[in-house]
Amino acid sequence: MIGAASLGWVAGKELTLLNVSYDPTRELYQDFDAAFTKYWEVKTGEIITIQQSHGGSGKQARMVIDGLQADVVTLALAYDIDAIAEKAGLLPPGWQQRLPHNSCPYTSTVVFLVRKGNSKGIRDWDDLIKPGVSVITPNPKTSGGARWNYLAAWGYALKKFDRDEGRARDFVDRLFRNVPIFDTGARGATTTFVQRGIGDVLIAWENEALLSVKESGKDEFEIVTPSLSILAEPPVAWVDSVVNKRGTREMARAYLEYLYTPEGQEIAARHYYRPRLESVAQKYAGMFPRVSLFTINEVFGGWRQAQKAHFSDGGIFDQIQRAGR
Amino acid sequence: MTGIIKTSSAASVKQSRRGAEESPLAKWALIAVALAFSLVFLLLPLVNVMAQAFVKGWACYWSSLTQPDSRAAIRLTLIVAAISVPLNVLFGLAAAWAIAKFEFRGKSLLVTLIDLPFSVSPVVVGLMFIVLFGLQGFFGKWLGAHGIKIIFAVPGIVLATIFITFPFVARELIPVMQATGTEQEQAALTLGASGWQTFWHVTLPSVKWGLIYGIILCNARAMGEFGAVSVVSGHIIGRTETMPLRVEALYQGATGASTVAAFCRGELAGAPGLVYAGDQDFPRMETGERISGSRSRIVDR
Amino acid sequence: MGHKRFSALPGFGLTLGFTLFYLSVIVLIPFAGLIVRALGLSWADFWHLATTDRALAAYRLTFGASLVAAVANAVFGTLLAWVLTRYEFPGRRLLDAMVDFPFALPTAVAGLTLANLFTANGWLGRYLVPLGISGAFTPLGVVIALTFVGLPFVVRTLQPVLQNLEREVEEAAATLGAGRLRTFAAIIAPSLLPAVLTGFALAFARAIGEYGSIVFISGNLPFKTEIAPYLIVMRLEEYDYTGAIALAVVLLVSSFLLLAAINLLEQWASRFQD
Amino acid sequence: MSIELKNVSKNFGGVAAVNNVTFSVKEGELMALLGPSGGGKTTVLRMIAGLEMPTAGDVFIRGRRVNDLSVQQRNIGFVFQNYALFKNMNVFKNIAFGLQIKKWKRADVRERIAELLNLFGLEGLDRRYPHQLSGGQRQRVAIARALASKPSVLLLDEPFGAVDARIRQELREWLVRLHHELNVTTIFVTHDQEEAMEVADRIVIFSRGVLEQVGTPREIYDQPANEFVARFIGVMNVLETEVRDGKARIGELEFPAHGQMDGQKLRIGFRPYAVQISSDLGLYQYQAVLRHTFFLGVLLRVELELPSGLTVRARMTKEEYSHQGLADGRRVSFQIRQCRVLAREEAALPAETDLSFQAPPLLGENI
Repeated sequence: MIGAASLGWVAGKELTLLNVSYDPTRELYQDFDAAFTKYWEVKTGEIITIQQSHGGSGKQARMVIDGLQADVVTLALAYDIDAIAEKAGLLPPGWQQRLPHNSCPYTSTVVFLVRKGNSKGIRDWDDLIKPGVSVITPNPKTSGGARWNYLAAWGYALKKFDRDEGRARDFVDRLFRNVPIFDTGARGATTTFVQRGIGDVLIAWENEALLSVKESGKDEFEIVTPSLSILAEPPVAWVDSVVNKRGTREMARAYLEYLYTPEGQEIAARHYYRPRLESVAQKYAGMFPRVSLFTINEVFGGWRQAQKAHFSDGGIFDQIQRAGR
Repeated sequence: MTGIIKTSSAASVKQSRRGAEESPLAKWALIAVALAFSLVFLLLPLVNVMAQAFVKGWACYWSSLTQPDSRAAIRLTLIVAAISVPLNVLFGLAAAWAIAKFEFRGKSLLVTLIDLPFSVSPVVVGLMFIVLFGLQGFFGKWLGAHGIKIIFAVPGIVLATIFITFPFVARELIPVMQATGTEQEQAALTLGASGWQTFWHVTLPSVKWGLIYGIILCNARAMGEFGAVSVVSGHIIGRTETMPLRVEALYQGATGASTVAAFCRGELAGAPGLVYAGDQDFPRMETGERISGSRSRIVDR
Repeated sequence: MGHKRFSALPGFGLTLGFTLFYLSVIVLIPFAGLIVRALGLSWADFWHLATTDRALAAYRLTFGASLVAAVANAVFGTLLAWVLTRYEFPGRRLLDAMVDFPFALPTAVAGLTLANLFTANGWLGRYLVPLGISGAFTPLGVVIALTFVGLPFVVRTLQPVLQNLEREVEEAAATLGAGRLRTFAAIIAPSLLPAVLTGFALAFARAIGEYGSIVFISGNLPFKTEIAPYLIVMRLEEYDYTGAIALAVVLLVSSFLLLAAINLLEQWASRFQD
Repeated sequence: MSIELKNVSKNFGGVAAVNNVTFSVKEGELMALLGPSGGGKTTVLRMIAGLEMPTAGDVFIRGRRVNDLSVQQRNIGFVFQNYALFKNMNVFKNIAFGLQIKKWKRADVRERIAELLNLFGLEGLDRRYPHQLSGGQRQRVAIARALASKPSVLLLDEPFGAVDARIRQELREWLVRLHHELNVTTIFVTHDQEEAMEVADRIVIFSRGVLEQVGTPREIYDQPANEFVARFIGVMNVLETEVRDGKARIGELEFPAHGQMDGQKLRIGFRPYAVQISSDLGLYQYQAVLRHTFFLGVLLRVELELPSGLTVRARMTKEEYSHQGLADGRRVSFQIRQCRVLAREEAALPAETDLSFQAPPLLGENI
């Protein structure tokens, strides 16, 4: 074991930055890292290597808690970064106030992907609870993306039934009865729908849906935008205890701030994430349809509450699952 | 003296076995059932993997192979296998020697413990190492303070791989060593050989094919392990991604073409095993023949 | 050669010592870590975490599907081993080589491939699904995946035994008037039994722990197609370490008991061997 | 003395396999360890080799106590029952193994092996593997391998056990010739008394871990130390008699009792050749009917039934049989010229053998 330990490298020796992110951002950060490396070299003369790690958002957060030396985390939900703050104390509880827009440099939303022709006539959330409609969405317990999907449906139902929790719950219950398969992650669900041809509709992140349509051509899939959806806000943060130890705080902060610059926003938009910066948003307006969006804070009072009420062990989602068996 | 002594064994080897053989109907029915089963559980999956891999042709295969990150993953996988397989071989030889050649109390408990990693879920394996070495684990704080990385680094991947492939060599060797008995070793001792000499010149050659087969299985599993390694790897692209993780990453990476690329790599990760599988047919048959051959000779006497 | 007396053979202390050391470092210490963590829980908490109705449903599926798959492997694996060792037919060597394929294929790829085959538009699914046989995203899918990963264990355990089986004994049975079936039941089956049990045990044990291939083919619906290892992953995703550890300990202890029981069974079954 | 065992015992897990055995083997002697299976003879051989350690007692080779020497240091040649040839090595390598271990020069090894191949009639087989050899060839390779580095003693465990009867006879003669030629102290284990009698200079007889007798074949045959030896070697009529009026009696038969007390039970044994038969009913003391005749070649054996129902076995030559005009069913007279009191195991013998005149049927009927 002593011999093996010598193979592990000692932190802080090389100019590297580890960005621990979630699955669908792989291509986004490949481009962004290249841009930032160039920017940093011009600015400081330092040549840096940015390492990426991708996986399910919750799993990635857990690895950081367990000691993965992430300089920055760019995850799907604020809840996951909160967990890092709470369970391991690696960054302060107020991390979300350190960067603009609640530390969410880009946003997305939840839309529907249907097969060409839309034979089941899916227009809005109400169509998803009809009997005989097969809905594909990953497991909210294991996928951050799926939690956005679930909360979007819940938020729609709350509005529709005038904040009647019982009826909203019945709505979501019926929706999940139409789900034949729980993939563990968003990409798995996309594959199930796109490659295997299972299901009539895929509830997906907008960026995933746009990517699928682009990859397989417009003649196979259509995007359906619901009347109301959630503003998905993937947050970013540097991990204080790691950057302090490795002496990379400056670089990590600059890396995240670069996301808010026009260059960073361009890259995000090119990868189908909705930019925050008005000028860039204007430029790419044609790509993102207008949807009325609600935020998680407005409807659920923030991630912590949403997580506790819906996704904790024995929470509403578990109760729905148990009732539906 | 020469020539007087001839055994009649040759004459008795080939005999008609009509009375002790199935009817042709039963025989072909059995073959048909076996083939049907193999079609569903072996041939079709194999062909499917191949078909997926080559659906976009060699270009895709080649490009997914030559990406720098893929090359790094291949290198890491080879390193991990190069560490874990020899260690498990060493263990397998020692365990098989102790278990096959000696009687002692608690032997069956030991055998059960050796089998145990077979049945432990890779997820649990990963969890165990996290409980030990994770930042919140038993040694996490100490390791962190000393700058030693085990999980989310190569040592953790090696440990998980060793655990997963732990029983393969021992499991192959124990029955073979038991079958060969100890007379040859004793003969070597009477001829003046030391313990090591006996082991190298007599024991090792006589279990050669069992050992090779065990190494092949161990290696295939070491290079193919996904679950446990996934938990402890950290998935840092180009640094702690092994081939199977890379397969998954490519599968998750983007829809469409990349999935195909993922299958390319899946096929690639499987390929060494298959090559071995084809090769091992010969040695294993030979071992079988040798063992059965020596038995029938004993019966002849 | 009934009893073994090898006092002259060297290396017992060295090899057993190394075996125990290595076993401790690689297997026992990690186990101990997990168990110690579990001991940190009160018994009531542990019991509660380990026996939620969801967990019970997952155990049922995990152990049930593993059992079915191991039985299927014991039957068809024995048949396959028999056909491979006893008969000569075109493609025999190819088939023999293919038996190791499930070993060699990374489990995740195996799961994807099997799901590909059995979904409604897959090569097999397009014929089976109209018949009402869904091999993907159902408990049957779990059984299929587990059968696939466990197959080589039975075949490879049985082949050498079948090769070493003395044909004279079967011939003796034939000369005594036994028909082929009778010979098989009375003579061949008992001498194969220990090896079949070994193969069964290995396939079963492997099936209980299997994860990679199942998550892609099972559908992972709670109470329906959710296996215990997946539930552990889910507990981890909820940052619920204690819940995950409780489940892991249940799996560990049951597979240990199972292996120990099967080892005893093997000893009993091989009581006629020398 | 080439080899000496002094008060050697060996226990396996509390069971005594060898119990307080003492004997010695002279330089150049060909010694057989004889006894029924499970008698402890193989254990004795393995203790001499160093494959087992004695629980108590000392083993000496050429006057040197070797208890603490490992098997490698004892310079012995050992031939295993199933030969234990190295399956992965050809004949040449098998024989060369011990020489290479002892760091012989390559040329010397070649020369020695050529010599051995010639001596053992194995020329041209040096590239063959064990599975390509016949049983007899394998045995000779095993012996050649054991002898290659000129050990001080050659030990063979059941050397003829694994070959068929015809070859066994050839091998016996060959072993005797080989022994004469090489004159190396040789000990072999066998359960076949005929083999031991024919081949060995001297025989050690074991039963249940106890040494029963040591002696030349002649001594053992003529003067068995006890009933076990007597019955194990050759055929013997054994009778349980009771002393009355100063004579040991059973049925019509009476034997000298050498001053034993009346009422004393004595077991009396005599060899078939000690029985003299005549067709003249008046010639000898006892009368009987000739029941069966067994032709064994030059010799034949007859079974005599006494009026009381006792059966006695006798042996005679063919010439004598025809000279006397004997045939099954004829009445004859006979006498017993020589008998022994079998002192040992009086009480231990099971009851049903009381009236048995039969020796164990497997034993050499033609002696």
